[in-house]
Amino acid sequence: MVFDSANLDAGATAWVLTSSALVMFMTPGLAFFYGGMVRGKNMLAMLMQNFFALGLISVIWGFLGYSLAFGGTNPLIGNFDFVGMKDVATMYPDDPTGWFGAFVIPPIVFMAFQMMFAIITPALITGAIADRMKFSAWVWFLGLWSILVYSPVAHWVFSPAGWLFERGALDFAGGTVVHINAGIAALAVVIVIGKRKGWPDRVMPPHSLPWTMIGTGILWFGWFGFNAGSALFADGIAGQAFMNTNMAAATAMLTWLIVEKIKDGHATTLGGASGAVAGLVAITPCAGFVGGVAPFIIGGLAGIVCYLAIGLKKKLGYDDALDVIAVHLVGGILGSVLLGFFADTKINPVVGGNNGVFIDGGSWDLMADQLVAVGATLVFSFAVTFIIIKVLDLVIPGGIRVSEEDEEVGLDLTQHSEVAYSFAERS
Amino acid sequence: MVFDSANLDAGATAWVLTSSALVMFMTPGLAFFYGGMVRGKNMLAMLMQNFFALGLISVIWGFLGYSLAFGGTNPLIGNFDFVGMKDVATMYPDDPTGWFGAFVIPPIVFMAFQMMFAIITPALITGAIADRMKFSAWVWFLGLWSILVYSPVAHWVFSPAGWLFERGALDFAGGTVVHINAGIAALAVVIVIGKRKGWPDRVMPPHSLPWTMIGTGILWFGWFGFNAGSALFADGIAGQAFMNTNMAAATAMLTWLIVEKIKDGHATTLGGASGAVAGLVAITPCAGFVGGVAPFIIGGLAGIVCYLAIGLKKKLGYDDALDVIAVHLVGGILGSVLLGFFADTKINPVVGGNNGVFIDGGSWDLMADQLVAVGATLVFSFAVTFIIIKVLDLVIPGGIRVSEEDEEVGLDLTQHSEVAYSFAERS
Amino acid sequence: MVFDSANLDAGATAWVLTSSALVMFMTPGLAFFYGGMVRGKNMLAMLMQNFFALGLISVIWGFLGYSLAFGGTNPLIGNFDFVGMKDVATMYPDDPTGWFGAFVIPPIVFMAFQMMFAIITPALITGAIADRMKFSAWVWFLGLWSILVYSPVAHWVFSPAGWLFERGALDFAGGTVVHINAGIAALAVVIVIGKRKGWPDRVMPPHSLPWTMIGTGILWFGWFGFNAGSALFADGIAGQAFMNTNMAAATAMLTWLIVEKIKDGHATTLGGASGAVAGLVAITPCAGFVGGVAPFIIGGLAGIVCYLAIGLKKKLGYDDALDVIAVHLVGGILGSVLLGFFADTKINPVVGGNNGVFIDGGSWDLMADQLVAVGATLVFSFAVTFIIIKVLDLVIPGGIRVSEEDEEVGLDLTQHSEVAYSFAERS
Amino acid sequence: MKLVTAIIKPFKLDDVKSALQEAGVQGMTVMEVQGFGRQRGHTEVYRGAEYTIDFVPKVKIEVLVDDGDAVPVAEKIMEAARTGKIGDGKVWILAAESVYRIRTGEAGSDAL
Amino acid sequence: MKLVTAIIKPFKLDDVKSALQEAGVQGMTVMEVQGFGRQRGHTEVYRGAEYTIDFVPKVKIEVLVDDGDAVPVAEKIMEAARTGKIGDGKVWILAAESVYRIRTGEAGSDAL
Amino acid sequence: MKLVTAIIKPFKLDDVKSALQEAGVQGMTVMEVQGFGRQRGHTEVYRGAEYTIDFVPKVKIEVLVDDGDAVPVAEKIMEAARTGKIGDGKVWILAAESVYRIRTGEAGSDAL
Ligand SMILES: Nc1ncnc2c1ncn2[C@@H]1O[C@H](COP(=O)(O)OP(=O)(O)O)[C@@H](O)[C@H]1O
Ligand SMILES: Nc1ncnc2c1ncn2[C@@H]1O[C@H](COP(=O)(O)OP(=O)(O)O)[C@@H](O)[C@H]1O
Ligand SMILES: Nc1ncnc2c1ncn2[C@@H]1O[C@H](COP(=O)(O)OP(=O)(O)O)[C@@H](O)[C@H]1O
Repeated sequence: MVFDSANLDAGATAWVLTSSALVMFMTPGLAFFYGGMVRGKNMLAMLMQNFFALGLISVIWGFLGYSLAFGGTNPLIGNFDFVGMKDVATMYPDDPTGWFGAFVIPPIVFMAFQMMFAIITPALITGAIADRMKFSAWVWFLGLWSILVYSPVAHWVFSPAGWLFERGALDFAGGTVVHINAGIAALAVVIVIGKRKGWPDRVMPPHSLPWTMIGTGILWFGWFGFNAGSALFADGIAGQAFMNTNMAAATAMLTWLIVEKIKDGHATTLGGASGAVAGLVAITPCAGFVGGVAPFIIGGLAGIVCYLAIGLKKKLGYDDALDVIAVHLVGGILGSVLLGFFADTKINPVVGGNNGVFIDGGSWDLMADQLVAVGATLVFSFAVTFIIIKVLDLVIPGGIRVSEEDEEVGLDLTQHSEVAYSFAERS
Repeated sequence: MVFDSANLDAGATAWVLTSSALVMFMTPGLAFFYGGMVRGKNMLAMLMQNFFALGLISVIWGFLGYSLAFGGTNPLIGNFDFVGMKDVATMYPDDPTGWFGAFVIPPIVFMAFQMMFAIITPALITGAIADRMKFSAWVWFLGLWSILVYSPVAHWVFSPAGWLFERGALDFAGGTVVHINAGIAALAVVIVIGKRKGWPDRVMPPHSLPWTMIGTGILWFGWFGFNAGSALFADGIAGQAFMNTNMAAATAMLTWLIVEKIKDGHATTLGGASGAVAGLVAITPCAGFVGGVAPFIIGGLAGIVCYLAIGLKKKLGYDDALDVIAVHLVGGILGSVLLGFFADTKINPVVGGNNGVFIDGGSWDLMADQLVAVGATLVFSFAVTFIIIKVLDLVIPGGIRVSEEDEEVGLDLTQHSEVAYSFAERS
Repeated sequence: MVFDSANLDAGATAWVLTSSALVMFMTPGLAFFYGGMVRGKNMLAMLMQNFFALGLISVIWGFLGYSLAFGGTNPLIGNFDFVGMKDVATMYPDDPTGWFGAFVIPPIVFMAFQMMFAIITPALITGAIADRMKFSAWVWFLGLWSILVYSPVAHWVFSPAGWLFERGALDFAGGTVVHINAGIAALAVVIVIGKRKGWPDRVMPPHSLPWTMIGTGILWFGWFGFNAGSALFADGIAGQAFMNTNMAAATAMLTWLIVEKIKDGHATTLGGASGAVAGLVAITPCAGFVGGVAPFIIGGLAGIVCYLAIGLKKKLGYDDALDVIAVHLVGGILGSVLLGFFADTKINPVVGGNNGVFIDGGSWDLMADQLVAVGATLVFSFAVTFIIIKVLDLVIPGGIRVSEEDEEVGLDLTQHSEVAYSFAERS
Repeated sequence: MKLVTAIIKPFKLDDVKSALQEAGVQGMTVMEVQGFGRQRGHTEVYRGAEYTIDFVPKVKIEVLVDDGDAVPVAEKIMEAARTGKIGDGKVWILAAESVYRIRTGEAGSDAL
Repeated sequence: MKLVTAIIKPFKLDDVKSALQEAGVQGMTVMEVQGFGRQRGHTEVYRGAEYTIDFVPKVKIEVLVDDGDAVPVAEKIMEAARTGKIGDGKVWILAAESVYRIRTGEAGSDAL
Repeated sequence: MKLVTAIIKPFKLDDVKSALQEAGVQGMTVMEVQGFGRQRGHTEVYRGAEYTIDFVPKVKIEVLVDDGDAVPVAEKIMEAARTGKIGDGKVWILAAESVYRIRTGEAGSDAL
């Protein structure tokens, strides 16, 4: 469908361009959020796994990913209409529902905005596999996962042709597509790659929390683009999404710190940061669909539930190094389900009268759709991710994991021939 | 007053959304600007005091602060119209003057933008009390101060119902509400909490100036949202405010460095950063009201005056650790007073013909209002802050200050059970 | 020419204001991109050289630079119409061609956006002269270069009156004005100042690559404002420029890493960052003029060519410390020339039918103009820069370079009396 | 009194510390050092330039002990620090003429 | 010649340095170390996991002196470094067989 | 066995290391230290407050050698580390009563 530039709204375009830049900035933010938590000998490898996603996924998105996610009208998967950047500057996907017809931004701006989501989603997984994966394995995994897992799920949920979209499942900015998707994939990869050497006996404290805090600041900042940009207009819904995003992050920071203070006796800086991110994750699917005090409830619960979820990994014995599962998988499910309680047509007509349980005129219908969306994402993403990583482990000589010795020395030196810091002045 | 979405301007909305994100980003920026200057053992505590403001103040703003600052038509204080996010998505405060009637952005966007100011203002105080306050004391102080000091002063100056606003005092983006307010409050707290152990005999040099510089970059970047966003339109006034902001920061950097070079024999990196921030502070009240060469004069004076003001603390013997008073209090007063000379109706009709002394058709009338606004803020903020902190010092077991031993060990370990850096590879 | 505010487009204004802030943020980004690569003892000096450009160039731009670059209709140089901020808030430069007449943003916003380019361009040179120039020499060089080199070249290319602009040479966002200009100037300065003590025998590895990576993230983020903002509208061309910018950066990262892997056996983090920047440089002149797969080709070539260009310095024996020449000079020329192949009127009517060689209806005409623009910039910038730096070397007592002893001790201590890091807790 | 000094692999520090604690050692002083020896260093790449770093991170431990404890302590350290791979490090013993505790001024064994 | 070595609390370094200067000591070498001893370390919390850090930051000082000056210098250090609280540290004396100044090649006392 | 210890200027480390390798030395341990001596430190400025830092960065080298090699090794270090400018540093020799290689338990010369 050709975009009629008479419909172009410069304000909306300015906002979505800005938001696209903000979401792009989140990937470096994530790199540092995670980087500060790993041991110094793996700092650059963590940064590189994330920055590399900016490189590889962008190219894949241009040549294939976008088309697979948004092309055509098949409910399960996109098509090849936009392969190799074909028509992306002038056309929106064909769309009987008229969804795209209402857009007031150039198609290429929409494509750019969506690209940034495709980039950061697999990047979230780096936190789980920290300190032990070969860079070469990461490269292959990243590309395959984006094509085989991200694009299909994005199609289901974000494309008006997608079966979950049609069903009426709601996901404002990526609770299922981004967070549940990446979180469950992280679990699959962690199961295959195994624990870090010495975990859990050896303590592996963060090597530099200030990096984690600056990453947190960048993530919070960028998340305004992520959520409020998803309105695709510069209007009250964008404003509501912006407000909800901030309030959920803030409340989750407080509840996480409170639980932490009660359980561990201290409110930590990392706890504040982790809580904020948990709140941002949980509000993501809800951002433009809920109002009033809902963001405080959603964020508040996220801070508590995600904190408690961290305890699971030791119990279950999987080494999710930086708690991607507890924060993104659990937080994403929490938000997607809570949307079934709080979605409100008054806030956003897209809810289409199908209000959440706690909202007047609400019912369990939406909840049903939400659960289907969550379940479908969990099953599909886990299964395909597991296959991808298993195959890679067999195909790659020596497997996806570095040698014991290389793990001891660190990934920076062994994977990239670099060290993060050389403060000693010798030249 | 219900906002008529027919009045919505997407361009203005895009700009104020962007500006809100930029101002939010300033608080992490401030955290690192200050964090780099403290000793390494207090780095995380400094970051945490600032990041925590994002959490606590956001929640307070949503439930009470915004309503107290902007609700109703009482000249001294707001009301409870918007408590608990009530009507914030659809309504502006009642307002006979028609001030809000001219707005073209959704009310919730205005609320979000204002929230970021409420967050960063008390965060400025952290620089003065560095290295010695209990985290628990900070939590209580932060909340009480925001409600009892920030909201009232914001109401006086920013709400069209406020007595200073009505009087005609001008403050484009927070010279009184933000900088004088935080600066004088910092003095009150410093008097009560006392000096850092060893000050001034022991040198306590910055542990990592690169953090301070990245904080400076973020602050300068975000300040464009702070000042130009305060136009609340995407127009020439926003453009003028943007330009003035940059020029004042730039000129102040130069004059600070020149004085420093003359007095100390060296132009320091920290001096450049400090000068820029001083200029940004001084231009804040003036940003959208002055033009031509005024920003150079305002910034140029700020660089000199604030530099010299730093000398005061040793003379007067109060330990304003990172010079919040010299930069924000002195810079804020300077800007608010200089506005009395340079405010120009040609630049901004809001000046309402009440031009500054140096502008054609100007008089001392505006200056009178400016001095009243400055004086009122100084007296009220100092008094209430002093009471709050004194009470807390009595109520909190052991007072607001950490033990000598804890101060020696550092706040990171004693308040948060964390260390900022562990570069030594031992696992 | 007075700007008629009836033409004001709030969306475009919002976008260019945002872009101006983004480009401003690039200079701190550049400071850290370079800072991480120098030795720790020169970290602050590198940061300071860059931050200082924000101070000095802003002031120069306001008083003289903007007027010299855009004032009047002389093809070789601007005039004094806008000296001292005169009329900048209300008027665009006189312009028979009607170029400025089509603008929909306030003149002061255009001036602010252009200012950020004037700031970062000379800042690029700091990477070449790292670790050995006196700060005082840098101050003088910076100011003179901005007036004598930057403003004239900007006039030639960006002002509708400029001879290269009139000729039809295209430069969307500064391939010639920014990158070639700074790159060739860097060569001139490097020739005069000479090699770092010990180069190339002593290895001088980066002291902290995480700084370089956060700088890379900020640069990529800011470059969206640099390139997409140069559309000066919030429309499809801005969207195309945004997309091209990202795709070129991404592809260049990949190709750089591939060549590196083949030649050195490792894909390094710094390589990924360097590749991305090379791609961003090469796409700069092309951003809003090309479409389809062109950005991938341009970026892909940039990653390879710039990597190989790094080898030159050892062969030719000039010490371009951080490879400004290989990345900015070579990358800038590459992009400007490739534009002669890929410029497409369908993407941007400004191309005026004068399509690039590989585009239907294309010819070598544009290429001719591109080569003239490249050549003129190379010759003028090298010559004038060489004279400036030579003169300074004679005029400044002891020359532009620090003493051997000071170089050994480091610039931070000797130029600024500061050290970047004091992790040792002794107070 | 003797000063037992050991150079060990960093990740072995915890084991060595525990071993010494069990052996009744009351205190020790450790520091980060870099070692050069049979164990190869690593090559780093910087913008196409390769260079080798011969030094590998190690931890140095210093323990003051009574004369008779020197050799047993040295042996405890060796047991705990041994991986059998090249680079495990060295232990050496120096004679300390006198030792004092700053807090009390106590000398000799009482200072430990 | 003797090598007087001291482990002290970091914030005491300035006092010790001044004391030694007054005592006519011409030079010294210091380094950051971490100490384990009676003084308790700290517990850290990381995402709900508590762990104790037994090591506390200390500064190590090495001073080469003539034989006769060893004990006086050790005493000066102790006076200056003493707070009376646990963790003040230790001082010990080693015998140095020979000392040279690199610049001149001078040996013995002249090398100081 | 002897422990040859040297304090040198950091940028001389490479030269010293090469010199020792040529001299057949198999290993050494180095660390960052800060030196105080005739070489002046620097003044720093912080928000208008000037203060002097008396310590300058140095590198400390420790080499275990057989008795006979101590003096030659010390001389090799001095040659390689010498710039002739103040601050070149010191070399001293301590007697080590025993030396072990952790990996094998070998003692004495075999441990080197
Ligand atoms: N002659 C020496 N003097 C001082 N330290 C040494 C010496 N030889 C080795 N070391 C230290 O011991 C560490 C391990 O020695 P190395 O030869 O690598 O393995 P191994 O201890 O198994 O023989 C080195 O990294 C270095 O720190
Ligand atoms: N046996 C020892 N060998 C080497 N260093 C020691 C020894 N015992 C203590 N130290 C050092 O002295 C420091 C202070 O000792 P500690 O027992 O904590 O207090 P005190 O010196 O008051 O007895 C320790 O942190 C450690 O660095
Ligand atoms: N008496 C001493 N004890 C221990 N180390 C010393 C002593 N004197 C000097 N040093 C070390 O040697 C370094 C160089 O000494 P200095 O007096 O500056 O120059 P030079 O070695 O040329 O005499 C000092 O920085 C310090 O590390």
